[in-house]
Amino acid sequence: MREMRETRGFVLGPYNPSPTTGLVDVPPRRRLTVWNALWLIAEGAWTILVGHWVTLRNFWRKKVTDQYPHRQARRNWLPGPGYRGDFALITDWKTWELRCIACLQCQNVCPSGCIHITPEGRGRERHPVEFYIDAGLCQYCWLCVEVCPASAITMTPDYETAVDTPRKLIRDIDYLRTRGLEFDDVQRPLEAQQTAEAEHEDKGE
Amino acid sequence: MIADWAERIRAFSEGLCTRFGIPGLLVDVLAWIFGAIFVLLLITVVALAAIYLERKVSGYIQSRLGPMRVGPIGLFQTPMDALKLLEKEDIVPRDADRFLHLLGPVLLVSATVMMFAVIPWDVRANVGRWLDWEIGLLYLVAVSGIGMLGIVCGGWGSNNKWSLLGALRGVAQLISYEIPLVLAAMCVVLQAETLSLSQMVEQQQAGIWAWFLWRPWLMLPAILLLIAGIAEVNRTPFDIPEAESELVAGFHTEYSGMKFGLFFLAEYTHLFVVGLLFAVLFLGGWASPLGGSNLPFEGLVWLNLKAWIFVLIAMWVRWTLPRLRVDQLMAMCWKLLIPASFAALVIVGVVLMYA
Amino acid sequence: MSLPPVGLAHYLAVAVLLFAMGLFAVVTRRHAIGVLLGIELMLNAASINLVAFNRFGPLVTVKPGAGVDMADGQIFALMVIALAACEAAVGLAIILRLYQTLATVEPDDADRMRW
Amino acid sequence: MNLVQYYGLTAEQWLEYVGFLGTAGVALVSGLGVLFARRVLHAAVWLLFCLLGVAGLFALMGAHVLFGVQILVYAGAIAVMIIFAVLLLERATGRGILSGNRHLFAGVVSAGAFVVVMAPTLGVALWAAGWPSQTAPTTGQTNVALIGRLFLTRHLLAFELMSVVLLVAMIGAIVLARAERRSDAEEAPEAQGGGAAHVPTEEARPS
Repeated sequence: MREMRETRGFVLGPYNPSPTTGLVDVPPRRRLTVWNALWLIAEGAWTILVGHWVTLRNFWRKKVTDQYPHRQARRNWLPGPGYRGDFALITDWKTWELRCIACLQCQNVCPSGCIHITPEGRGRERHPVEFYIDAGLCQYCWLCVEVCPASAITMTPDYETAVDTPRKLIRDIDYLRTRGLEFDDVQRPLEAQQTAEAEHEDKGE
Repeated sequence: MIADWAERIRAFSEGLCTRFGIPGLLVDVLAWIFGAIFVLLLITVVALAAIYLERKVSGYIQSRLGPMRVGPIGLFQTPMDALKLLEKEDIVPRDADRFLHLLGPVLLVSATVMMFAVIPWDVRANVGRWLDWEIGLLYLVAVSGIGMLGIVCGGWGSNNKWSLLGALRGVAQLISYEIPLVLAAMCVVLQAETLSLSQMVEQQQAGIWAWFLWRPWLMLPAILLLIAGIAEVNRTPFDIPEAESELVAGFHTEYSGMKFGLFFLAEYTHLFVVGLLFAVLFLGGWASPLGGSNLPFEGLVWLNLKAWIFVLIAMWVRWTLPRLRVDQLMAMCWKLLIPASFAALVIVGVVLMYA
Repeated sequence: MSLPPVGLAHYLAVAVLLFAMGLFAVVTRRHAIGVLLGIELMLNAASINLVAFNRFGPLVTVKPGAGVDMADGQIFALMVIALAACEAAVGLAIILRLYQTLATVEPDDADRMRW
Repeated sequence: MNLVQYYGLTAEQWLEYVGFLGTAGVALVSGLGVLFARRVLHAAVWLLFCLLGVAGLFALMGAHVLFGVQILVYAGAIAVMIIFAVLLLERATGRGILSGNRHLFAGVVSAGAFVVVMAPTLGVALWAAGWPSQTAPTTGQTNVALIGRLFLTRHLLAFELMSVVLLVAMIGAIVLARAERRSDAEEAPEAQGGGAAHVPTEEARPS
């Protein structure tokens, strides 16, 4: 039988206090004789030595650090599915134009207001002439991608988005189009892409 | 005969004196000044090297590479960080006690620097040859006690509860661990029958087997000094005063800029001094483990080598063991180390009396 | 004009000034810890005196030229330091106790035993 | 080479003079700091520097052991203890402790009277030719060995008494400063077994 006890001072052994009560589950105390105490000290010293042996082994082991921009252990490394990197506007593969229909839903839904679109034309002719995304404002919440009826906007897995001036954080339409052409939308999560395609077809494009 | 480079420095300052017509007695003053410059350069280099080494060792132990970017293998990372600290703004909290806030790092660093005064670097070579004191060890212990006041002043002066808690814990820890440290050192004093550090070294000069470490009755004090020394510089198994997970950064939470840098400097310099002390007490100080030899600067090299080995061991311990809890820390000191050090003192006394 | 070399009188002068400062602090301080600080100053002045007389005083010239091992003044000063440690510990304990019982730390307010 | 044969002092005496002025200056200036610091905490810190200055004076007088002990015990322990007490009281009272003066007139009179009585000493130090200051001829014994030997031979009784006094003072200080605890906190931990509701807190104690 173990009992819950308040502990004081030096508790020998791996007894962790309960996070709720702060009490420790301690086995009933045996009398601490001199030999017992010496044995405990020896045991503790041995465990400490074992720990040092482990760290010493790791010290000589091959290092796992990838010195990324200078030396890349794995070329063309891509993050896992669902990674939200740089933005892109997707070009339709049939008409060779942007899929975007300038419905301004992404601009409206964006919580940080980082999208700015200037539309032009009416009906089927409606398209954006200017499309700005401020990457410095964006919080990568994915809402614009969710809301887009044309599946025109996405985030590519490109993680090398560092720039040297804040102005370059504002992506304009040419940049976004180029990104879309470079990455297409193959990197989107597959199911999301398929459902988007299906919906697009259903609307009778 | 060991080439006495201290004599060369002295000869150099004598030359300066005759050149500029300075009276002969001031040769000693000049030698002190040279010694002080030597120590100041040394602590800068030592602190930078120790911080670099710490980063590398921690990285290697965790299968990382550590700093690699600035300089050949990251060698310039620490100087660059020091430069960054120098140019950073010095922020003092609004309701802080400015006097004490400034006094904290100053006291800590000056205590650490003062400890170098009695270290025997080579045969008859201390700072300016004057401070080969009969009370060397007493001086060392006494001066290290002043650093504790720096912690209190810094912790209280920043008007922050984390700082205050860190300072209180730190002082409690330092006062407690000073007892086993001093008692373990007293065992060596019993063996050497002197308080002067250079005389202790002279008794261990004959080679590696003359070191005090190999006397069986002095092994327990050596272990105690190792543990208490690591605790004395607030390093990780004992870094309760700056426990990041509980107190933000302990007593230097509210420090920035060069004052923070001074805390860092003091920490690593203090570590090195404790290494030097350990080397002098147990590892033969500047004496070569091969016995007598006569290369120039040899003593300096040997002493540094031994001290750096201690520093490396301290880093190894730091990156292996987790932090103790406050009560565990104090219990370990008062229930384990202090009785053990008293026992060691008695054992050494009895052995030396009947041996 | 010739300046006297540093001797007994110089150290005694420092001790006099320190003692006067301590006396002033003891008499005027409102706060008990301030009084304690004054006492420490006075004790230090006394031990400076002891050591100075040991160093420069007539004791060392009992056997001129022979060399005497006389460190009685230093021993007295060491005892002064030890007693100062006791005094500070007990004094601070009393002050803390005073605060716990009377909620004051001013020695003038602790006048319960007066009547 | 005889650059400093001024004022009838040799170079060594000049060196001693400079050292003396430096350490005495530290001691006296920080003594004034103790007097005029507004907060008791600052006064305690000034006291620390004053103690260090006095330690320097000891070292100048060749009392090396005393120098070490002064720094170790006075600066390292007593000053820390006083600062700790001030911190505790400031936490307890919740405000900074100012060192207000009360009997200013009495203080000025008593200290002034003391200085006036002792004025000849000051005069001797500053203007007169000085008392003959013999330095102790030594037998080559170090200060450490000398003091150790004296402690264990001539002053043995005082030494032992001192240790007893220290012990008594330590116990007395602990007994005095200890707050009254509630009775259940005094009990052995076995008596509180199974009491998950009982979580001892620091706030339960007074102040």
